[in-house]
Amino acid sequence: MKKFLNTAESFLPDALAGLAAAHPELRVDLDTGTVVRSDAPTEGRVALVSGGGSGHEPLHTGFVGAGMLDAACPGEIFTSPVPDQMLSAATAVNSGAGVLFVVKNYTGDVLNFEMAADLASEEGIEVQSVLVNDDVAVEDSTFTAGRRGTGATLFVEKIAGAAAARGDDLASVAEIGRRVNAASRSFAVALTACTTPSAGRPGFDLPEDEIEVGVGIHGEPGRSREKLRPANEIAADVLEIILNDHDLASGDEAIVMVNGLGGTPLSELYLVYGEVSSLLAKRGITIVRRLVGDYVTSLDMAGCSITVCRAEEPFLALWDAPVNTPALRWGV
Amino acid sequence: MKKFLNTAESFLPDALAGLAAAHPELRVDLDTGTVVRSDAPTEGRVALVSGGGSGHEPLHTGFVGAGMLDAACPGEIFTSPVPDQMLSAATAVNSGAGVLFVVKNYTGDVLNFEMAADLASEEGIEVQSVLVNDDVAVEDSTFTAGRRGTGATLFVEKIAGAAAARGDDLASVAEIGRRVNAASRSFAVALTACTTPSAGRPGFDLPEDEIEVGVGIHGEPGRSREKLRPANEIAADVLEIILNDHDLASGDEAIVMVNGLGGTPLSELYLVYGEVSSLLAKRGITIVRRLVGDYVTSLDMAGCSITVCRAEEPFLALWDAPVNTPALRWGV
Amino acid sequence: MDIDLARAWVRAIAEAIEADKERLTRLDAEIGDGDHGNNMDRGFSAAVQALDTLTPGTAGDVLVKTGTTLISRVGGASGPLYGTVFRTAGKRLAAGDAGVADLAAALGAGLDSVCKLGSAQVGDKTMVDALSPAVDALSTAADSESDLGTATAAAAEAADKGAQSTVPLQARKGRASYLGPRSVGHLDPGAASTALIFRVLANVAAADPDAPRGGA
Amino acid sequence: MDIDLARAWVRAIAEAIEADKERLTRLDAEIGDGDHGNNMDRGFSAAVQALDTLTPGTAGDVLVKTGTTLISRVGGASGPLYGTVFRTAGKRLAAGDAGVADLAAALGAGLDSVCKLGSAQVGDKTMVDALSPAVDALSTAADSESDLGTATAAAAEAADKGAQSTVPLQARKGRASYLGPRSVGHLDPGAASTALIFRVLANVAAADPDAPRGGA
Ligand SMILES: Nc1ncnc2c1ncn2[C@@H]1O[C@H](COP(=O)(O)OP(=O)(O)O)[C@@H](O)[C@H]1O
Ligand SMILES: Nc1ncnc2c1ncn2[C@@H]1O[C@H](COP(=O)(O)OP(=O)(O)O)[C@@H](O)[C@H]1O
Ligand SMILES: [Mg+2]
Ligand SMILES: [Mg+2]
Ligand SMILES: [Mg+2]
Ligand SMILES: [Mg+2]
Repeated sequence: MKKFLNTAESFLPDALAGLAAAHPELRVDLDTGTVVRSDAPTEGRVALVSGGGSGHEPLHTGFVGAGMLDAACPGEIFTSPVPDQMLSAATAVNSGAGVLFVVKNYTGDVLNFEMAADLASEEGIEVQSVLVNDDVAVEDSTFTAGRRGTGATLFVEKIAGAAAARGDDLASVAEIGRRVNAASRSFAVALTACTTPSAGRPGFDLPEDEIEVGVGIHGEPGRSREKLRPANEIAADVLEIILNDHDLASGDEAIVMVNGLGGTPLSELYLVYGEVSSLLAKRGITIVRRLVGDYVTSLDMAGCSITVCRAEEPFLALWDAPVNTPALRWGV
Repeated sequence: MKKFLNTAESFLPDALAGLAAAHPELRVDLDTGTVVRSDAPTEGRVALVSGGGSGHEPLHTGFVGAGMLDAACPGEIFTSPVPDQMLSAATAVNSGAGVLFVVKNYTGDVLNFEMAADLASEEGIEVQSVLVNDDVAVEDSTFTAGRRGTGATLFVEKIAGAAAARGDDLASVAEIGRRVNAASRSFAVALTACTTPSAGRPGFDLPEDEIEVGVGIHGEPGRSREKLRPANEIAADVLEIILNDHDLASGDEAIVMVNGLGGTPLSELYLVYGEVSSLLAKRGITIVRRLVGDYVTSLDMAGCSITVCRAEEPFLALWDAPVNTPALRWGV
Repeated sequence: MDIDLARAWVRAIAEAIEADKERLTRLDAEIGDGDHGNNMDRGFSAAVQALDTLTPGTAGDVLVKTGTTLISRVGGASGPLYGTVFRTAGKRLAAGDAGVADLAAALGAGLDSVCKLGSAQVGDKTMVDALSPAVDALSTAADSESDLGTATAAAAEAADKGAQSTVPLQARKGRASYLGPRSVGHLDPGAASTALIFRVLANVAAADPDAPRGGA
Repeated sequence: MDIDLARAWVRAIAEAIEADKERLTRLDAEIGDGDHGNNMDRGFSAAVQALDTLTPGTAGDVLVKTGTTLISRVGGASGPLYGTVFRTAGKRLAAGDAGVADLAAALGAGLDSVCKLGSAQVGDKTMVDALSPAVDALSTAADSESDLGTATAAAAEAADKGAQSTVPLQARKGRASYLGPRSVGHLDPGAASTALIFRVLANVAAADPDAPRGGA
């Protein structure tokens, strides 16, 4: 394993210490395992708390700041955080207007956030949750744990965060978060496996000419293994899968993200975005906003995910609203 | 080779087509090989043009926009652009106030930019150049091509760009660019080699327990090969090399960048930043601004570079000035 | 089961998991995200530490403390799930020195709570596939008035078989379910850790000097 | 050298480089950035295309066009450097059918210009290490009034030797100089491509039906 680290055990606290040093505008608390806006709680505003396993940076810690998250709870690498973290975060950010938990749909995240919500309620904090489950690689049936939350998490955090910032109440912020999730679909392809510091070797072996199709963001294998193909074919296949599951139609507008999984250069992501953009144009779908870069990663995995969100009213205005976080910043 | 691409030959135009699709605010011209602010030329303002081999994204194309570059000239992967590109760019952005070329010190870049400057002068465009040579891994002697330009390029482009934006004349903008370069030092370490689309395999083989120390950003091997060490030791060694060459003293302020080479996760970069930050603090040097992320990359290379720039008057104010580009945005 | 035995059990789990951490993680890498061994190790070593400063009134207190520690230290799916098993079982085991029937009832309550929390049932390829037959074996042993050593040996045997039974199954819960048919042919890591927990219980019960040699 | 021979030379360079592209790139990967083969290939295939639409007045025009095409299509260090060699040599070779002495003088001017542009001298481990002895060989051949075939064969031989002489050297110019002592033991890619260019010149000169069989 080749990584910049001191010991595998200290990887997470050391990385968080670096985050703290780099971002004086955040309160990084290693004891409670929380990253909080230093101006929290924001009076009269609903607060957003998210979190999940670490290893997906900048998600979630890089999205803490004005117009997005009030706090993030980084778990161990690829392991959802514990309820105590979310309780600490909720306590730190609640101004009385209530707290929205943005939860990616994984058994661990769901259970830990549920327990945290119970604890927070017991302490008199009003909590609602938005469950993000945008990954169409997983069938949403009683035969699975349900669709995973991946790229749409950023969309939910940005748009619901903007709703909170403009003063919407908890029910409305939760409602818009759920609508963003419902309007979003994602799918990911990996060229290589990722290596966690503790495992010290790649989660799976992938021959030089094969890709994992429908991978998650935790280094778990995908739903199938296929031959490496030209980028335009991969993009077409992925979009086909996404749009088969989406009711986007010609004339619709979309917010699109081509997201790197950590080990893929920006030039390749732009190349994929170019393909996505012309494929959508052929279907009469207009991309009105886009992100191209590493936002929801899997450590050093080479690969990318594509997320398509229908730009319903009032998503676009909230998307454009100011945001000032380490990893997403505009309008400020 | 595992990359998102259609063919190795079409990699660069395909990636630039994606850049064009993603950034309607840029004029991406595949024929002239230029990426230009769509509002260029900016009346009465000195224009900045940079460029170099591709494969270092977001450098330079991602830094085109208000407050930074007016145009970038992307060469083939790791190959400096040709004079015609810089001439086209200079013609497109010159408002009459002159054009500053920001040139990284590589034989190819220097020669091609020089030829372009000659051609531009012949066409009546006033041109000055700043040569960036911050990489202390290379000895600056008659026995080498001189120090390479790496991370400090971003610093020069940002700070000189801000000087141009506030209306400084060409000589002053060039002067501040040269001062930024003189105040900056960089050094890079690679954990893996990178793979160019045309070569199709890594530029060098590196055993599982070794690192290349003092690598450049073109996949060239480093000045030595050493055993993999804990991140705090690597950071200490790199800072030692940088500070031995720098006249930074206790009480000084610095702008610091911990830059990923393309294949290294953000969490590791933050971890390294944490080490750098405490090592500098021990020496009484205060980091007043910092960047942590992928800014000057080498395709998919795992590794990082550290750049330290003394925050002289008036660098800080110019650093903080608004910038609105795909890869660097604040104050807008 | 008395306080000492409960403590010994948790300590032995921590040791066994530490020793077997890599296997559990490897199993999880195959059909999950490769952290199960670390998760369990982090949780049980924290539980051992927490117990060091606890003065429990009953064996149940030991298990409750273990469960709450797992919940607040493990994260992931296994943290809340195992935490709930131990916490629920511990609450039920409030009595002084619990016999086989008490233990069977307590762990049965733990099983019920985890099935409810994770909406899993036998055959979904989870820890439940090992836990459920182990609880059944304890109940059967209680009915036939076996001693703790015999009962826990039977439970360990049943948990082991239950874990092995997950190999041919397609996962319907947890991360492995994302793989669909690709999850077939792999041992579920949670079922493997449950089998280990019961194997260790049988070991500490067998070594227990206070263990009643006759019926429960 | 007449127009046809000049054209044939450039075409033959393009073919030879395309065939040998991977070796040049590999040499460059060892002590540079692994693009030399592609750079040369891009440049010379563009030059062949450019010549297709050119009606040159002299052999020199062919070389000038080749040089300007290299400059505007190659980039990197080799683009301006080789471009300048060909452009300068071509300007000097303005006369109709150039003999060995003219060619030696033209390429000598090319050598001077590239040394000046890149501030390189023999021994710096660059293309100059192959170009310089090749020019010397041509001059010597001119002095002894050899024919073009003999002269270019000698030049090819000298360029080859010159290229080989770069192996034990430590680079003082270009990208390889960054490696310091690590550049020792490798053939310089630019010297290798120069050797190839002269090898090809000897081949086309030998095959040239118009070639004077006697002295230049
Ligand atoms: N819904 C569920 N009900 C019961 N057990 C479950 C459920 N989901 C997962 N598990 C168990 O948890 C184990 C995985 O634990 P672990 O790897 O620690 O957590 P995570 O999946 O969050 O990484 C699985 O092997 C399975 O036995
Ligand atoms: N200053 C110089 N003078 C003469 N030749 C040089 C100089 N610098 C580099 N070269 C030649 O250029 C070759 C490299 O060309 P190429 O790989 O195409 O360009 P780059 O180094 O820009 O990638 C070297 O092998 C060397 O022969
Ligand atoms: Mg996990
Ligand atoms: Mg090059
Ligand atoms: Mg797991
Ligand atoms: Mg090269």
